[in-house]
Amino acid sequence: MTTPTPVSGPHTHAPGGIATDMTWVALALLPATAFGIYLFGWPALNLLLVTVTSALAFEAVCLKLARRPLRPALSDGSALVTGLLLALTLPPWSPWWIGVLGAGFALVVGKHVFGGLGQNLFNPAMLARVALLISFPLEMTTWVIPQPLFTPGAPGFLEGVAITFAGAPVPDALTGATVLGQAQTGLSQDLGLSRSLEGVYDPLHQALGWIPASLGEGSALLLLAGGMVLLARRIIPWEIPLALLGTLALLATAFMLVDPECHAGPGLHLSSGGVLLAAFFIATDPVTSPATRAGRLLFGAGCGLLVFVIRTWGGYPEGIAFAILLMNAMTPLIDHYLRPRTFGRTRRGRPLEPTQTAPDGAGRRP
Amino acid sequence: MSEFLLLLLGAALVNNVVLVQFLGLCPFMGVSNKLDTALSMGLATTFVLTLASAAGWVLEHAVLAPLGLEFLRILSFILVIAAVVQFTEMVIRRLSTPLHRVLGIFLPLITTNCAVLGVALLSVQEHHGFLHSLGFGFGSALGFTLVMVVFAALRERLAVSQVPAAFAGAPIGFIVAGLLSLGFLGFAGLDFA
Amino acid sequence: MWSFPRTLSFRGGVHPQPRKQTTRNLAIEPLPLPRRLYLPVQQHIGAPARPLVAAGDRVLKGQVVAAGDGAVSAAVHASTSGQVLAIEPHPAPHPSGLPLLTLVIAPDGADRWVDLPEPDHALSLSREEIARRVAAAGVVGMGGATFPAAVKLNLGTRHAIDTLILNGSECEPYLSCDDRLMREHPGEIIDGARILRQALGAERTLIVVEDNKPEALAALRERLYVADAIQAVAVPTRYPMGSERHIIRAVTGREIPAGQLGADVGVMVHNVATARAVHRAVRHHQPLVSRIVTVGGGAVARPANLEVPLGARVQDLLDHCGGASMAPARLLMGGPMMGQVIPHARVPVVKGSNGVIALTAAETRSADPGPCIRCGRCVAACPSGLTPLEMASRIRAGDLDGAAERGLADCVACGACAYVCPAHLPLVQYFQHARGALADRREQGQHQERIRRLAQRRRERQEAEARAKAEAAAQRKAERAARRQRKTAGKEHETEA
Amino acid sequence: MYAAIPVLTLLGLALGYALGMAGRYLKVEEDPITGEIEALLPGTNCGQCGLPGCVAAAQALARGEAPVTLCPPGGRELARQLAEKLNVQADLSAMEADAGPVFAHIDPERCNGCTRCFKVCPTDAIVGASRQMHAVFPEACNGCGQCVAVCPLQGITLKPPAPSLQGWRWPLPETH
Repeated sequence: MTTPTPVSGPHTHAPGGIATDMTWVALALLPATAFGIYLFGWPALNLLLVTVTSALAFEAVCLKLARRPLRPALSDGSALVTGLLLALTLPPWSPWWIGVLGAGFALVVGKHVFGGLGQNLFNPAMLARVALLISFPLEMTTWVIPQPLFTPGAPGFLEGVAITFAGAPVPDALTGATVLGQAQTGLSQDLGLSRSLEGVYDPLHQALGWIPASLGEGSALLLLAGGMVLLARRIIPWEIPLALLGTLALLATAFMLVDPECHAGPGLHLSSGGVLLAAFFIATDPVTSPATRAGRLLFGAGCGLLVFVIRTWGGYPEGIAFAILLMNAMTPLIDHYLRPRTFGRTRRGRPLEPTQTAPDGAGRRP
Repeated sequence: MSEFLLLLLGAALVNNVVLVQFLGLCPFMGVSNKLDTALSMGLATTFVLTLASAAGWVLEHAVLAPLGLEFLRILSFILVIAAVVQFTEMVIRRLSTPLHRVLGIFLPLITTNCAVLGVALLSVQEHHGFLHSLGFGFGSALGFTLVMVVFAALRERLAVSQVPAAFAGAPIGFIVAGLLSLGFLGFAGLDFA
Repeated sequence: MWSFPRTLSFRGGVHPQPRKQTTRNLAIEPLPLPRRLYLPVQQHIGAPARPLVAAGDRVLKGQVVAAGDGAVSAAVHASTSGQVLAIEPHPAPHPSGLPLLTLVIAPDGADRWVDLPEPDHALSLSREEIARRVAAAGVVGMGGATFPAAVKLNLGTRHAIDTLILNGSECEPYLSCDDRLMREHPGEIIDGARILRQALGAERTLIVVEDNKPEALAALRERLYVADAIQAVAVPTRYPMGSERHIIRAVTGREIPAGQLGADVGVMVHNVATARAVHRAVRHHQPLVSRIVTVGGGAVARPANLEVPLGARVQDLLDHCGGASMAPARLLMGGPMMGQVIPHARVPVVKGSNGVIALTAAETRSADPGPCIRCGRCVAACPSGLTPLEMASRIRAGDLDGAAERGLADCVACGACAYVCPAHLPLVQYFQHARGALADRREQGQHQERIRRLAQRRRERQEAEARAKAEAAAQRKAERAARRQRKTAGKEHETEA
Repeated sequence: MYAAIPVLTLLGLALGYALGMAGRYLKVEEDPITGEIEALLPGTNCGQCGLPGCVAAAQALARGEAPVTLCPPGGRELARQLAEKLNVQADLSAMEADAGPVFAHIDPERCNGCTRCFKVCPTDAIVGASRQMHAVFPEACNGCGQCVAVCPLQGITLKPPAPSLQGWRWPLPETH
């Protein structure tokens, strides 16, 4: 009958919790993942499995080291989602050790060094992707032309295992550059965009995903659908995707109008290179994004701007990972300065003046 | 004008003094525990660095070069920087004593801050014009201040989170600095040609 | 100039399931007199009342058994006629279960009122007369704040009040006592409103009800005459609409500056039950001896709305409602959002308890607290525009000043943040702990200030005494020297003679 | 080559002169901090910090020789204020988990009214006349313990205040 220690505060609670949110994120990613596996065949599936299992393994090892109970932390699905997101941003036919190393870096250095879920300052998946990109540039930029499962050209199961695990070389005929890579090389040789992209960039293909890309960044439509589901379930805030995609589209259109030859239009920018995957699933990672509405809008706009700057003038064709890392670094600063207005106080924190408190004209006697 | 802006951006972001050239690491790790001290340290360093690079240019082109005393460059630059720092310390103590008490130990640290000397020497090596070296100095200092403030905010967040005991304090600080420079690599090769 | 859009609402807030279905259609039924009544001397904010009777005295219903002590206090009256058995500490209705001086009364079953003056239906009574009668009746805020109503009325004299709000929002889930009161006794509430308006001199009087209680609104509007100039206003259902600052903001658009009261912006808020108590106190000279309590929650066999004599124990209420069908996960006094868990059922119902809720584990949806993932839902839910996650992380790290700087003093502890937190963090308990620790720190600071002053004064007194002693000694030495001098002068005189 | 020495000396002299002028122009006298610290200390000179009185303690603190946690009667609150004033990190863990304020309590059976404690109490917290029962005002006592030592009949003990509803505080919820 009696409650031993006094418990204060609300004694009822809204439905849901961290675990349900994480499972919804994983579900929303499923269509894009399935399509990615369909597009790139068995090696993609092997890579996905290797990455996700090693992510869970590293999480378990770190929890054991920290002498923390395994069950609640492992089952909240955060390690699963990190592994999944990392796998989706990797080139589909990359060897198994890329997945393992990436998952290791993400979970150990990206998350548990800070003290586990909620303490990390950078998005683990993006951290791992950047680390891999810089340490293994070759493996991280060998893109593959889509070989849908069970079609004649596609590698069978055994060949798939060989590609992922035995490091069998990827036949040159199958390799191709992503649209962004194509655009950048074209620009560096001063070829106009239209010449260097004709035959490569076809908006419909781009939307459907029939292009060389990372495992999960293929089809823009499926990613968009997953994002809409999460927005409808209120699991991710609407401010970040809107601000990110909005800023990117705005900048792309502005620069395209100024000089169509050097700058690709918004269509290409939005639908290529995992921007949609990042906008809905990675930038909205609650741990590393601001907690207030204004902060999130600024965060999204910052990501969009940095993506555009790095893609247009930077050294790397794809800037989304760097953009998110840099804006993650800015998040504590944004949260420090952008705070909601406290009730009864001005924005600067001083109590309201009497004149400011009777705005409805109800006429208060002095 | 835009050329000057690009120089500023280049000095502040592309080859950021702290995260890319790894200069000025001791104040970067030492003073970045609280956001406001980091900001005031950054501003003090900006004040000193801009003055120092200007003075350096004058010293180089008015005294050292004509007399062929280039080998004295480092010695004389340090002398000038020390004087500028001493002058800054007096100004700060006059303007706000609490800030002086907070920054106390770290003000003389600016003299030994390798970013200050480094930037002054760099701008001389690259034969910048006077305005150019002023801009380069100011840009690098802006980069230094930006990274200091961002890093201070990160460490303030870490101070209230439960970092494992083995990593709490300096270790996690170094890890975060490393990850931050990983992010800054995104600006590598950024040229607005 | 701030322009607030008139949205009849405020920032943030949450929508917990009302779960009022089981009790909102049950008429109020009286609780039969229990075997013992336990009346604590502290049922209000302010100094505890001073007992006037001794063990063994016989008392009548409505007789003052403890008088208000000091400026902010409230009298306590016997809830029924009977004999005072003892005045001793008994467990208070508080999570800590600590004792409180309590008058134990054994009812004699006669329930005989003390002789009261004739009911007085005079229309215009002076402000002082109304305040005197309200104070004599020991009326306090019945919404749960339990601030003595008479003191609030006097507060109304020092500020120009132009709007009186009767708070019938009852935004806490499970509770339906105000709802039933508005449906069954609208006349008494409206008369109470007239009396309060008379005392405060307010131009506008609004009875505010959430739009999920249409019958209550209808009952009130049906009894309101046009001449009354009292409006029954429907506001959107949202928790915490019942909080004074937020109901004023929603209904009048005015925002009380931090650290000030409703009266400072010309608005006074009283609960509808308080208005009824004022009506009984002023018109019928009846003190506050009973109140309506909702007994609900999944663990209660037959939930009900009871008219309970003050001092009855929670155990009596539960027994009357068919006992607990299973051991409750949490036994609450008040609603589930701001109510307090009580250690056991042997605690009395007091003036401020609007509900006894026995929740099953499923209803509490409680879970072990996980790590904060900074999702910001608490920031969106906070009606006071604070950042609960930042405050909680600072409190967890022991940085109380950091939490205070982030707005701890502006937190009304409504629980909206902890309600939506996906990590089930006990945010409100963090804030309550921090506020207690800061209060301790202030008290310790004042204590040290007092110690310094006392030590200083003692040193000065000792120095003064030392100086006085020295002067006295010096003076005595001087006199002795003078006397010796006169003697020697005298001797010389004799030798010369 | 031979110009090096004169150039450097000239540079040093010029800079030294400029700093000298700036020093005079930007003169500001440093207010001694010992006064401010002494104002914080209780002033009861109980000696529990191992220094002869509060003024000595203040000087030691100003010179940075003594830790901010040197004053038990001051408790954590004083340590926190001193840390803030001296801008130094105070690890409060050194002080035993502050059991909260303690007050002297005179055991009625043992007191024979010898007035020794009455004379030695630095804050006049003890009330009583010779051969009369003595009592302690909790509000005026900061637990410095001088009376405990001097009582011939060991009648005085230091006790924390009795738990009361007003004094009760919510515990910090334990983290995962």
